[in-house]
Amino acid sequence: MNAVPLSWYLTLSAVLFALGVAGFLFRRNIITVFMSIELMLNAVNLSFIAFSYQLKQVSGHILAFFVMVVAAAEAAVGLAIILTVFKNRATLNIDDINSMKN
Amino acid sequence: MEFIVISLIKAAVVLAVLLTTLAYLQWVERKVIAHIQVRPGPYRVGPHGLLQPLADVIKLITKEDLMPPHASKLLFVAAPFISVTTALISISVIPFGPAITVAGHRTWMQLTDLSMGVLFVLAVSSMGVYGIALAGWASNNKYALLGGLRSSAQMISYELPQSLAIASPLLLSNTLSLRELVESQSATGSVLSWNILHGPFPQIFSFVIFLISAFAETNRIPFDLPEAENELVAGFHTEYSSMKFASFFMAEYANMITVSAMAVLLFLGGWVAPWPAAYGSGLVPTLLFAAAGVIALSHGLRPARRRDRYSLPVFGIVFLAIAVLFLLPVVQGWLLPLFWFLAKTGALLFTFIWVRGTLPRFRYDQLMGFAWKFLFPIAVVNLLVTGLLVAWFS
Amino acid sequence: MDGILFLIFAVVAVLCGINVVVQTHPISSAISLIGVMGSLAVLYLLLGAEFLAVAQVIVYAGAVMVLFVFVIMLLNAGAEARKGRSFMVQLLGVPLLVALLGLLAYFVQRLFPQTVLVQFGKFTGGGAREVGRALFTTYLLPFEVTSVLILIAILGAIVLARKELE
Amino acid sequence: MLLWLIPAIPLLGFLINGIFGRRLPKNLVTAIAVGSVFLSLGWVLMKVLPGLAELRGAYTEHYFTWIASGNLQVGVNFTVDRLTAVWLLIVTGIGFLIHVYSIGYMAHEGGYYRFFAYMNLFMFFMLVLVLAGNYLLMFVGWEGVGLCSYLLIGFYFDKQFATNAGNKAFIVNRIGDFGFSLAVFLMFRQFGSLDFATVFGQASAAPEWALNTIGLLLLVGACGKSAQIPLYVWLPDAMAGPTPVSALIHAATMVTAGVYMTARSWPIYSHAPMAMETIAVVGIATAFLAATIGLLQNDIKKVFAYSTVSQLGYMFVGIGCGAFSAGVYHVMTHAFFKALLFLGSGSVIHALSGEQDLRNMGGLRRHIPVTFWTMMCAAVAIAGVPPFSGFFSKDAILLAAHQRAPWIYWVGIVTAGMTAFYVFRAMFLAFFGSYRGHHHPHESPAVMTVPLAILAVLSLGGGFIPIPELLESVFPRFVEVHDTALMAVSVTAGVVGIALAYLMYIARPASADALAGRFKGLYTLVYNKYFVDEVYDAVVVKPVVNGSRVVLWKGMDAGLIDGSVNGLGNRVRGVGSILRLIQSGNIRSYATWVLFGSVLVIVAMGIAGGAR
Repeated sequence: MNAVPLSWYLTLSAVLFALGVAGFLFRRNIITVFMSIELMLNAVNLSFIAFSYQLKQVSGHILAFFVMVVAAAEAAVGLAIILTVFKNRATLNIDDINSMKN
Repeated sequence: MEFIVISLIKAAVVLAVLLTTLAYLQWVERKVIAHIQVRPGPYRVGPHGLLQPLADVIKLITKEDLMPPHASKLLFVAAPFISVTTALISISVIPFGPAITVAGHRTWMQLTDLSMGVLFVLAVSSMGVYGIALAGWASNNKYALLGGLRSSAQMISYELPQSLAIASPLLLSNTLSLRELVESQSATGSVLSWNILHGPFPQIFSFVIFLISAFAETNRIPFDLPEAENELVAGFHTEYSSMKFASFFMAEYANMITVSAMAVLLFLGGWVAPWPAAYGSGLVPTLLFAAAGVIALSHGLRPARRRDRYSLPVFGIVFLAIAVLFLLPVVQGWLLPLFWFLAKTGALLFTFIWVRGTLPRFRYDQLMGFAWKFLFPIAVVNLLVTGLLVAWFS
Repeated sequence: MDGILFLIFAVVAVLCGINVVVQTHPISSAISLIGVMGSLAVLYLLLGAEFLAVAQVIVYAGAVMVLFVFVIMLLNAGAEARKGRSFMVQLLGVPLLVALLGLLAYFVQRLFPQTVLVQFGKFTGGGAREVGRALFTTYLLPFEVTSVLILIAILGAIVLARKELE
Repeated sequence: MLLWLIPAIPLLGFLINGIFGRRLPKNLVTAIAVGSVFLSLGWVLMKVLPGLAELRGAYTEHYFTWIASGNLQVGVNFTVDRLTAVWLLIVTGIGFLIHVYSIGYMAHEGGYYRFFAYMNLFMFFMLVLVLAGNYLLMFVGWEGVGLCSYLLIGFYFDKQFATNAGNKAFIVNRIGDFGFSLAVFLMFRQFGSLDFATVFGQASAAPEWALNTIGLLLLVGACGKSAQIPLYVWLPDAMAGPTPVSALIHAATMVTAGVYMTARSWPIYSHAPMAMETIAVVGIATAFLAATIGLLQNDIKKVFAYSTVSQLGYMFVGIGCGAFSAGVYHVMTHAFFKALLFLGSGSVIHALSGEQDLRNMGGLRRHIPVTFWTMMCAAVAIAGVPPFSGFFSKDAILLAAHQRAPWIYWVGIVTAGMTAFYVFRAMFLAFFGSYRGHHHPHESPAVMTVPLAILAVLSLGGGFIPIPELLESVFPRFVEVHDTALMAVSVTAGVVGIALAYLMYIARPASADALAGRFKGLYTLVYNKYFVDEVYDAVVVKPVVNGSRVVLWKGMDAGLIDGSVNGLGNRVRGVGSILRLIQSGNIRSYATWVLFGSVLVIVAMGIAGGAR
């Protein structure tokens, strides 16, 4: 049990990604949906780092790093949008938010 | 195998010392505050109230453990746990002194050294906010919720200037390992090679910024808005009692210790003496403890209270014994660095208490404005200047 | 040792991941997500990505998720209501999800034979020094562009947040 | 030589003034705007001018590759040869003087910073146009100056006529630009490159039809920008902009861009005789026609506007007759005296608080002497009185024309006489006789009169700048025969024009009206500019608008398309009501579709061999 195949990491990544997709599809709370996106991003990051290990290169880390940075920016803007939506419509249910206009 | 045993021993020693320190830090705080306010402070339990922490522990353990109705039970229980765990974890990477040899085994006075030590401490301390935020959330109490909200906003905000202030000395030392950080500051063995005074750009500004942010990160006065009693009853721990309440307290003191130790490692040269031993820095602890012993003895001769007739001479003799201990060449090698490290950390901890006894509390908008509009820009400029100068001179 | 660590944290990650999806209360989902991120950080360490592991904790768990928890607390978001329905999701959601997972797993198994093993310490190019060097030489332009992106995100967040004050 | 600095400094000025100008104090705006142009001028004087003597070929600086697509390689290259150098000096020099002048002229106008920002932007684009090392980059400058011209004509955008004039200029220029871009396409097809060096190197080997087509298409572009028949109609209307704009853009620099472009393309034209012929004919026709219209205009700026069109015609005659250097020579002298005439008329307008009608002026000689004397210098220069600048350049062109085709020469002579007549008519109406207006004229401040004085000196002495000799190494040799008799004829034409103007407007002021009464039909025709605008309106604009309305909108759109679509739509609606479920507005449904798509993509990749 000293080492595991790389494909296990990738499979884990796929599982987490699928869980993220499932969250996106089946959850109705907009914040949870947003968190599902973060989960998908994390899953992809794991793949990047696994690939980086396989290729013995640092570029996968850089990509994952950029994903993190973009996710942080996205969280800032996205949560601000959620706040505004909540202020305007008093709901967090994603099924109620189905038109661009008020 | 030997590694595991040594590590376990070290962990046990550190944990025991740390927990005792936590308890007694509160005693020190009460004493210092009392003396600032010209009161004697805890006095009745044991000589000079020295057994007061013990009594407090017994009281807290035996108190009724309340669970507010409609609270989120799991999170309510988990929150103090998270707080105290994240507070204690960072201690594991902090080096207290150089490598020593005990009974033929050479080891560092540090639980473990990470190549990312500084970032590790940052990461762990950034997790600490969950304890408070979740405590506020899970209590199902509006004061607690407000306290939790305030503290998460405050801690996120002050994390920025703190991180930036940490980054500047790292540029000088060019390492992220805490051990190498200290080694890089021991070049001349004097105060001039500490990062706070080291060229090309002395990190005085970032030291001050770090210290101010540290007050906010540990929710200490003047930044203790999350538990401002005249606005929020007791803030995030309004609903907590018994050992859960004590956990938050322990977390606060443990955080203080961590932050002070970090400041010492980053800016004040860790366990390095302020001037080389060749000029007699090794005699400082002896003289200090000897003076303390003599003072205690002389007070014991003319006691103000009856029981001091016995306690003060005992203290005096203990102090003198410690003074002699520092003269023994066998232990000097590890005792002196340890002394300097603890002395510096202790001085910073005293500053924490001192400030608490002196300054009033900020208003909340001022607090946030101060972080974003004043501290953050200054930290950025400081980092830029440091970076430029380091690049210029290297 | 590596294998055991991997299994422990993979299981933790998957369990927390499932919890993210099945919990109805957003704050429980958030806590579970932090769990996923924490275990992923450990897996990063196993893969030799020291810097990314710490960055994962600082950025994701320490900043992004705090923001999430903060917003959940601020909006006092309760458990979600079971109303609103999407025909599409009910009809196609599960089959598609299974198909996606199956395809991904199939291709991973097919493309990455079991011979490539992950051993801790085999790859040490993921320290702060190496990442920093790559970031500030080869990837300097993307890095600078990202900083602009963040600046814009800050501005956007401020503008959005300010609007609600009025 | 860091050529990029020359356009970059005004661009910086534009950015600062354009972004922050509203908040900056007026003095700072002025300092940035004028200072940037001054730095540009200084850079030209320091770096380009000293090396001019040694500069035989072209000096190129390559900055970066702008477009690399297939075999199309377009770099951002700046090139300097002697032709460019002359233009750089004109653009930055005159530009600087006019910027200085504008400080005084625009002092009391709203949108001060906006004006200077646009002016700086114009300087940037004009310098890019001149410095460009390939046709595409030149086109960038070309379009840019068009944009700035549009912005500045419509500077008083709260006035209907100004915005209309701006639109007119923009739309008419589009026609020209269309020709230019077709020429560029054809050039790329023919030569596989857009670099001047490559194109000109292969020009002699190309088939003549291609060169003729390219030349004619370029001429269309030049006609638009340089206001030649049939696209000249925008320039007189462009006088709606502030006067410094008329002087800088619509007299001295931008409108001569067409001349620059054709002169720059001489290797193409020298192998395209048909295109050359066309240029000459278009030029002389424009010169003559515009001069006749100029005879009867009452708006002082309109007179000079038509004069500009006419003089531009002269330049094209020079180019068309193969005397490229003479054309360029005339560009320079024209820049001096026409900028001066415009700035002077601006000073007059300024003095009369906005009055532009010549009939409401008169006797201003005593009120605004500096303006009068400086404008007089320009007038004698444009009239071709020796030894002032206009004489030399005009004469060079006319001599070349005589060599090519004598009829062009004679038409040119008549035009020269008319030129002298209308310029002095304007001068006499404005400055002599008795004052007929109501305002109290006052002399302009020194910041306006000093540029006037400098330009006056240049107008008088500019003929002694040896442009033809300087450009000898650039253009093919054109042997000019110095014919004293021909020279005398042209001088006589000028003097006769002046004398006639004196006779009709000073000696016997009533005679002009009498003459107009006698030739009433002709008078009305010319006074209304040959009804060209009306004809264009009837022949081009109305049909296009009506055609769009009747055929495209009512017929095609409403009838055919809408009809068929509505019919189809009714069918589709049934289907759509099912498909509409996709567009539910429900994010989770959309997400399901995305998931569906990604599964398909993965399957497709697997089938396509992604799985090895």
